[in-house]
Order: sequence, then structure tokens, then C-alpha cells
Amino acid sequence: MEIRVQSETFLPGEELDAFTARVDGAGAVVSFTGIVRDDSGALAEMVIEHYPGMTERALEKIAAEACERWSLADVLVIHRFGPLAPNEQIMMVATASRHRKDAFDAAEFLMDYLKSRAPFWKKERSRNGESWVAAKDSDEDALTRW
Amino acid sequence: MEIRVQSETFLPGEELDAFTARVDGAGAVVSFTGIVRDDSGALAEMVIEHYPGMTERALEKIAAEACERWSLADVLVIHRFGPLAPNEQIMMVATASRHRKDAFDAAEFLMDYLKSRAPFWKKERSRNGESWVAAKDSDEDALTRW
Amino acid sequence: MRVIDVLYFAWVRERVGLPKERVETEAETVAQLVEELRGREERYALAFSDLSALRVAVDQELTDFDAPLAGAREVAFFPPMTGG
Amino acid sequence: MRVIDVLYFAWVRERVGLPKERVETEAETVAQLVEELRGREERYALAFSDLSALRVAVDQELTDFDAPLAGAREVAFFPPMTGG
Repeated sequence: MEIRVQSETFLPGEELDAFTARVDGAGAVVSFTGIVRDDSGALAEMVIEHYPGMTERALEKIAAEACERWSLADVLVIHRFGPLAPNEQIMMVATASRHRKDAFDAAEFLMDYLKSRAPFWKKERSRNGESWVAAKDSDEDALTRW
Repeated sequence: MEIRVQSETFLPGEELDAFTARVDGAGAVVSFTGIVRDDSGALAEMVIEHYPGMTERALEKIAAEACERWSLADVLVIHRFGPLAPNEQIMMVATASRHRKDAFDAAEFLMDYLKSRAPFWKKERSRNGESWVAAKDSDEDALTRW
Repeated sequence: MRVIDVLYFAWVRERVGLPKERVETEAETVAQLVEELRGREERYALAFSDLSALRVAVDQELTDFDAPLAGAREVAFFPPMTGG
Repeated sequence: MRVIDVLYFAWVRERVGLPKERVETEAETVAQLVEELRGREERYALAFSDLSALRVAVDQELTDFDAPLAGAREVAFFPPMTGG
């Protein structure tokens, strides 16, 4: 289990290959990458604030719960903070398991919990000003299925 | 949409980064990698046979159906054939979408269909002899949810 | 009389002993073609002994054993697929 | 009287005007702490005007506004999280 909270950028593919290489006996690896979208075409940057200390604890707790619920060979979570440009990667999770269903379910679970239970907040700065990204009801609702 | 059927090995991470780079406006990228497992510890190689012509058609049909069902920015499918060593990658799919649910669902759908509707057959060669991998009822059952 | 390319994959190919052959047949359906093949030699009878363990594609599309052969150029027999 | 580090994040931090402060309080629960803060200055009243829009963590664990403060060293207020 590897959890990283960092301001530096990273290459999801490089991380995926390194993760896969160190996992033994897994037949299935699932990855999710979250990317800064520029829906308005006016986004200058996205700034991610987090709660140092609690962030790591929350991510570890979520990852540990995934490992309890599913049969996983390994879990990787990387989440950035600070200013990010459009199209930069915000975060990724990767899961490895013997069978594909465990890896898929665990990755979705990690994402659903990470969205609304890990202390990150996004602010968008655009030509039109700046605003905090509002939490979506659909993200809260997504938790009810687990 | 990119579909590749090849005997050459590939690096899932490299493919993932290239896929992500050419997708525009997607906030979510999901990848799945299938890897040769050696459960017995005696596996020498896995040999994948396929049906040239039909394979490409089947994969294109499955990918096109995923694009109809979900809002996807792009889809990648790579599947190898021929002899593969333990721990080598067999195949990967990647999906990109604005929101994570589409990318996750489409990737699972692609995998479920690819497992039992694309003309690939696996043979395992081990110290104990060789045998064709049997299709699993659970893979057939997985299709009923779509 | 029609001429059809018949393809075999995986253990069906191994039992029949070849990957592909051109077949002249009077069969109107896949099932009739199977009957003809079964009558040929023991290795075909063995390959086609349990149809529930087999799948068939006509012109590279999965179909059923009662599918018609009118216009078909290529019929393939194989076990359930195990991709991914 | 207890001494607690109070942290603010995102727009709560912006409204209060600082990320962290040490607070001396008689409050027994988070809700009572919020009442004390609200009474201080307009910017606190503004930040805490709608509790349904806020989340709270005590010692880095998410909790409710009726959570007790006994033994707490750190309380954080912030809007619903938007990670991922």
C-alpha cells in the first residue's frame, strides 16, 4: 500500500508500470487518473488545498478499508495539492488483484470515498474570476452503494 | 477509438500516457491491464490463439457499443496473441470520459464482453503438461448485468 | 452444393487436426454441416461430440447452430472464448 | 477552560481570514465552540452562518457538530470536500 500526497506532478503511466512491476501474482490491474478539465475554456489554473496530516490519515483509512473489503494484492493512491494547469493530472489510484472484479470495485470505492471523505478542496481561477468547486450531491450519493 | 491485436509486448503505462495525452477534455481515465498469472508456480508460458479478422471485428463492435452506451472521449483496446511468459501483460483497455462513472462502467463492460465474446483462447503450458483454459460461468454471468 | 471455408480453433482445431479446410456441402444450416462433418471421420465425431461445449461463427459473426448457410463463405467452430 | 487549535480551510479560511488560531474556550461540544466563535466578530458569524454547508473534524477525524471536545487538541472547519 502506497499513499502519496504531493505538489509535484507525476506521470500516471510511469506510476502504473512501477506499481504493476512490484505487484506479484496479480492478474488484474485497474488505474484511475483524474485530470484538470477546462469546461469553460477560460480556466487558468486549479488550486488544490488540503489538510496536511488529516489527508494522509484519511487516505490510509480509505485504502485500508478497500483492502479489507476486497482481495487486493496492492493499492496505490497519489493526490496532488497546490496550483495545477488544465490537463494536468490531479490524482490517481491503482489497484491490483487476482480477478478483475476486485480491482474494479476497489478502485471505484477508493474514488467515491476520496471524492467526499478526503480533505481536499478545489478552487478554479479563470479569466472570469475565481470560485471554489462545489461538492456534488451525486458524489455523496455514490457512497450509499458501498 | 484505437483497437490493436498484436503479438508484440507493450508497456501499459506508456500506452496509458499516450492515450491520456491525445484525449481532450476528459476528466477521468480508467485503465485495466490483464497479466499472465502463474497460480501453480509451474507455468512455462501461456499461448493465446485468436481468429484473425473476426478478432478485430469483435473488438470494434464491443468498443462501438461502449461508445454508444456511455459518454466517452476515447477508447483504447490492445490484446496480444502468441506465446506469453508469466507476468507479461496480455491485454489492456483504457477509457476516457468527463465524469468517472462513465469511464469505470465502460471499462468493466469492455472487459466483460472481451472475456467471452472476442475470439481468443488461452492455453497454458507448464511442467505438468498443457491445457486449454476453460471459460468460467462467472464470466458468462457477468454479461447479464449490462 | 456450396463451397465454404471451415475454420477450427483451440482444442477443436487440435481434435480435427487442421486449422482450416474448404468444404463442399449440401448443408442448409450450421447444424446440418456439423452432421456432415461428424459422418466423415472419427476425429470430426470427437471434435463435435458435445455441441454445448462449442461456439460457431458464420462470416465472423457469432451465431447459433440453427443459423442458415445461404450466402455464407466462412464458418468457424471453437470452444467458448477466453479473452482478456 | 481548554486550549484548542482551530483550523479553517477553503472558503471558511477565506471568510475567517486566517488558516489557524489557538482558542481558549469553555465549550464542551463543537456546536458550543461554533456559538462562541460566531459571537466574536462578523467574519466568524459569516463563516458559520450555515452549518449545513460545513463539515468538522476533531483531531483529524470527521465528526458531527454535537461531538464532545473533551481531550480534543485540534478542531477543523471546512466545506464539503472535493477531492479526486
